[in-house]
Amino acid sequence: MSFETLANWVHNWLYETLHPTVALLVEFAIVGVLIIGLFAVLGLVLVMMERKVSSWMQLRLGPNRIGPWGWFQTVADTLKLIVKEGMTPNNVDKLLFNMAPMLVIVVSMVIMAPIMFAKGIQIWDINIGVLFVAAVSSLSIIGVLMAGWASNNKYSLLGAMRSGAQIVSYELSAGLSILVIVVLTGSLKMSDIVMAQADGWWLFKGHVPAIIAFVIFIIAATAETNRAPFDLAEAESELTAGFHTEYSGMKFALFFLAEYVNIFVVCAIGATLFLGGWMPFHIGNWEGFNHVMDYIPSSVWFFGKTFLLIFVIMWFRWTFPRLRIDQLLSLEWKYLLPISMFNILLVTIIALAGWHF
Amino acid sequence: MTLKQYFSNIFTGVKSLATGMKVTGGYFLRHHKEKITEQYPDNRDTLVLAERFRGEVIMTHDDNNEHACTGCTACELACPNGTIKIITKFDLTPEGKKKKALDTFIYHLELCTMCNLCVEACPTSAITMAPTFEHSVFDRSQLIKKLNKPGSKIREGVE
Amino acid sequence: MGAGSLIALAIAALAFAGIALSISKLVLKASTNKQKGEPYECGVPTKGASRIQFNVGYYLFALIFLIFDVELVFLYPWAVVVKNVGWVALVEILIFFFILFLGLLYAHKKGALEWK
Amino acid sequence: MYRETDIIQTIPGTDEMVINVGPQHPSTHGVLHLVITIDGETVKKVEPHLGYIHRSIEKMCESLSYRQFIYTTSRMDYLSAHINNHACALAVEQAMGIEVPLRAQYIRVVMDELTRIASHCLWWGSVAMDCGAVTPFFLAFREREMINTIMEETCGARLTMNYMVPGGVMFDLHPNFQRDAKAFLAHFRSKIDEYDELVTGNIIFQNRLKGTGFISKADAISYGCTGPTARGSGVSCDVRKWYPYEVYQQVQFDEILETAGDSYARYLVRLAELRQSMSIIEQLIDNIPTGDFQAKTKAVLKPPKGEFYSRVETARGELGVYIVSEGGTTPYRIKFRSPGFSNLSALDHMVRGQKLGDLVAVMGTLDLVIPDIDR
Amino acid sequence: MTREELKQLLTERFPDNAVDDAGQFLQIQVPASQWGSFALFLRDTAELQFDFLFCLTCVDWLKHLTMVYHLRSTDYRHELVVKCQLDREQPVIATAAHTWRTAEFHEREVYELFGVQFEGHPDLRRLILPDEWEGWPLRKDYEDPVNMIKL
Repeated sequence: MSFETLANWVHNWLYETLHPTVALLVEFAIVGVLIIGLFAVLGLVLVMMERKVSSWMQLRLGPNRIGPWGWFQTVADTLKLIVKEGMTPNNVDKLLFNMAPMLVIVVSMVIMAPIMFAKGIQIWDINIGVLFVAAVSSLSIIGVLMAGWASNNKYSLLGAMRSGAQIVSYELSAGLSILVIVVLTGSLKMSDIVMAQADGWWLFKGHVPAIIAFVIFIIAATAETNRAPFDLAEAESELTAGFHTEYSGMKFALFFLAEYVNIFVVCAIGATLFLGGWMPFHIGNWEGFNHVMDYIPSSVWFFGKTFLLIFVIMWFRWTFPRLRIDQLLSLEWKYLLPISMFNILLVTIIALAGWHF
Repeated sequence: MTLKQYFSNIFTGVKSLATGMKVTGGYFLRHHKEKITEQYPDNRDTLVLAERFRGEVIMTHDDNNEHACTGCTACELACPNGTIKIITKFDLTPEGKKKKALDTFIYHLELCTMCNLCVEACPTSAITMAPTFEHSVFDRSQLIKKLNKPGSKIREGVE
Repeated sequence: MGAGSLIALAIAALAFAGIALSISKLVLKASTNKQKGEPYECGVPTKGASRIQFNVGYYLFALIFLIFDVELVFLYPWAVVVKNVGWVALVEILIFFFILFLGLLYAHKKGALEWK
Repeated sequence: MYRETDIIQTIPGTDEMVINVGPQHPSTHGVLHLVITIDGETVKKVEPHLGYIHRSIEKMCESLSYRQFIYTTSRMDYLSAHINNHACALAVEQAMGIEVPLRAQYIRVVMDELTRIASHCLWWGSVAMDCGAVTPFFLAFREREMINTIMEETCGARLTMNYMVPGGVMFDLHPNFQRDAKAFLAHFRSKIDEYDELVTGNIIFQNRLKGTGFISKADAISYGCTGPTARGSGVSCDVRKWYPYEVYQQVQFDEILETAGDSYARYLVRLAELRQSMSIIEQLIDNIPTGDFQAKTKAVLKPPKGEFYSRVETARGELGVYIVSEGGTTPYRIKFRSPGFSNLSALDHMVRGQKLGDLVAVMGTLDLVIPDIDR
Repeated sequence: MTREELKQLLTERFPDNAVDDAGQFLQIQVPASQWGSFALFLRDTAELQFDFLFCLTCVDWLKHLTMVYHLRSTDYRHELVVKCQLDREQPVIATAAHTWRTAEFHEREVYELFGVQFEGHPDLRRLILPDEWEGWPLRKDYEDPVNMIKL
């Protein structure tokens, strides 16, 4: 039984037994609870993954005390963060200070709406899915700016300002590399984009422009999520913790969680656009092989691809030094932006001539 | 910047980044073979400390509960921090003469810098450095140690 | 599920954050003292105001971004219909990008893309 | 020489902002306190405030005997503890006219160079960490740990060894020393190329360091810079070459000079010094002569009246020990001319007009050790 | 320039100042009032070029303070020690910070540990000690109220 039939069955059952409005509300509640669960699990898993990846690259063991191989370390950390006091320093702008983590978390949750987690599992197949993601993701910068300004701390202010300059810049090349796929597909809808890759992922059948777009997208995604080597907003060795210097306890945890969920979201988008979303991996006419691949559930494919991209982004973080602010912007404005503009032209020619497979 | 330079910049840049990623990626795959951390409290049984490791000053006692300290205070003088305090007493020798001997050897571990000067200064090799390092206690006064064991006396023939 | 799902998600997020914050409020016993509320500046009392006017270097990028981002939004509908429109779309985008690229070159020549 | 503009007063109402970096800051490598004035991201002025770890070692030494005071210097530049002790031992030997046995001289030089490798390894890791890469730090610690274990075996301590005594060294080499040291060198030879792959060649790292923290040759001399900091600006100042002590005269090694004067030049000098140190150890390790490891000295050292100055090349530069003796058992006055103190004074000059991120990178390449500066 | 030549040149130019050749370095005693111009002379004379001040310190002799400057020429590799006697009650000397910039920090250190006033120093403030500290710690008569070892 696939998720789709299950969802339809629940849907029909609710509408048969309850008043339509109530049924809708119940449906919302179910979705909300599911998403909160996903959210929390994602946070825990990703933090653990980051720790293990970093420790293995640094020839350490990583957390290994709590639970088997330390798998419950993040749970313990969450408990610790809940028990910690959420400090509000003197002279902060209380409203903005408390609103900032909320805003960041709302943004990272709302952005999950158009993502296709598996075949038929999607909260809202919005017809401008890609545009929606691009638009909403840029809202998180407002949360960062709010946090930096409200904190009444110089490090925070500097970090927030850096983050502002950085995120708005990298939005452009991220948007342009998404456009490459939109041109190839001819639709902004997530489901259409995934379906278009039924006979092969765009990364493979999109020729050179798709590969260039993929690389640029990964770079821009790293920058948009404020990850090293683009973590200037936090820049540990320069600004101690950047925009969330003054945050502690649960408010800090919300920022932390939002950061990891954002990573998941951008990687999910990358996997959907370039790696075929939940589509299994097929090789040409190898019927037997393709058949085996089809047996792997679609959600496994989706999460596998997403976590592969997440791993790449973590790999970046634990390998590269941080860029300086002017280098960061010149990378965007002098390299990524012109290249992605030419890439759009290239893909237009390829799409119009029908050279892609 | 010519166009050629522009593209060669990109190429060399990406190449250098890829070499770096190769190194960390290699470690990621081989981490179980090359791990460098030690699981400290778990490896107490297998932990080997160098025999010369200086962890604290001890006074060696033999099976008869005898030590070699004459109470000459050479170590007390050699210590730069006033770590050692020697209290002497007068023993009666079998011939009935009074002889200076050690009463209490007080050692302030909390002041000690493990410089080994006292051990070097000791003419009878009565004290030595022990390779212990787990010295943490809850009360600082517990670090003030009495090195000669109760009831111990000086070994025969040590002058 | 439609647009309502967004509201549902937003409420879920707020509920999540709210529940987490209130649990921590309930669990914790807060203490206050004078030093605790000081802004963190490496353990040294802050000199001068923290919210001050800021170097304009950042805002130039914000302005250029604004222009380019608006152009980018125009590109989305174009991208959807490229295949239907045919080669005219390419000509149109060439003209569009030519103007954009001129703008970028101009900004570069003016030194707006140099960090100051 | 002094320009009017060197002292900038922060004017309220302008874009300038005064930020305290340190004493509790991840990149000050200790408890250095910098008060920096920035305009946006540009550093206008850096003002070091010292003293957070000042123990007045010079005053302490005035009440310690000539044997005792040496151990305190391990606590100055704790990363080159051996070399600091060496400088003190040299000063006392010079004052007393003690002839050090050849074996002890060899041991001292080998230990010095091992210490230098350990210190430079740590520096390499921390400069990468200042630039934002964390992994190199752990790789550097792997090598450093091997050296520490070798040290522990022979000297009995890992960091503050107190191994050099007037007249030689405290113990003879451990029987396994040569085997372990050679094993380390073989290991390190294979790993140092990895350092280049991971950090030196990295384009981000190069861009971060090239052209930042520039100091000209004349300024480097005027600011009293020594060691790799000065050699990155083309100042030939290696004490081991110009004022050789112990057996440095007999070994073949190059003084590494770079002329660019920026952070990257200093980085390259230190990295090349790692290879030079390895070659020095390789030359000496098999030829350590037999004999005494310590000269016969009196129990109480009483140098004659006079002034004695000894200098060695630590991992950070020239360490001078200036002893004024009045003929007693304790020095009348001791001055440690520490390399870090002079190098730090050039920091302000180096980072003016550069970005905030550069400040951290420049501090990394200066290789500051705060107890060495504060003493 | 060899030590002999250096000694000859200095005795010829400054017959009043005592040149001492007994120790490790060639030494010259300079009255504190002459130090400013003497420093410039040492640095700027073409055949001397003492451009590197590698050690600057002060010694408290109970009757007076002595400033000790260790100088080196990075080109010629000759070295010289300059000493200036200062009055212990009113120790004042011209700064060398304009001649060798390294002196700026070293003089600040000497200022707070010995209480020597450096005239013309661009920024003579305390570097190490807290501002409210009393006394000059490295002087011989300074008694630290808190002594760790005696504690």
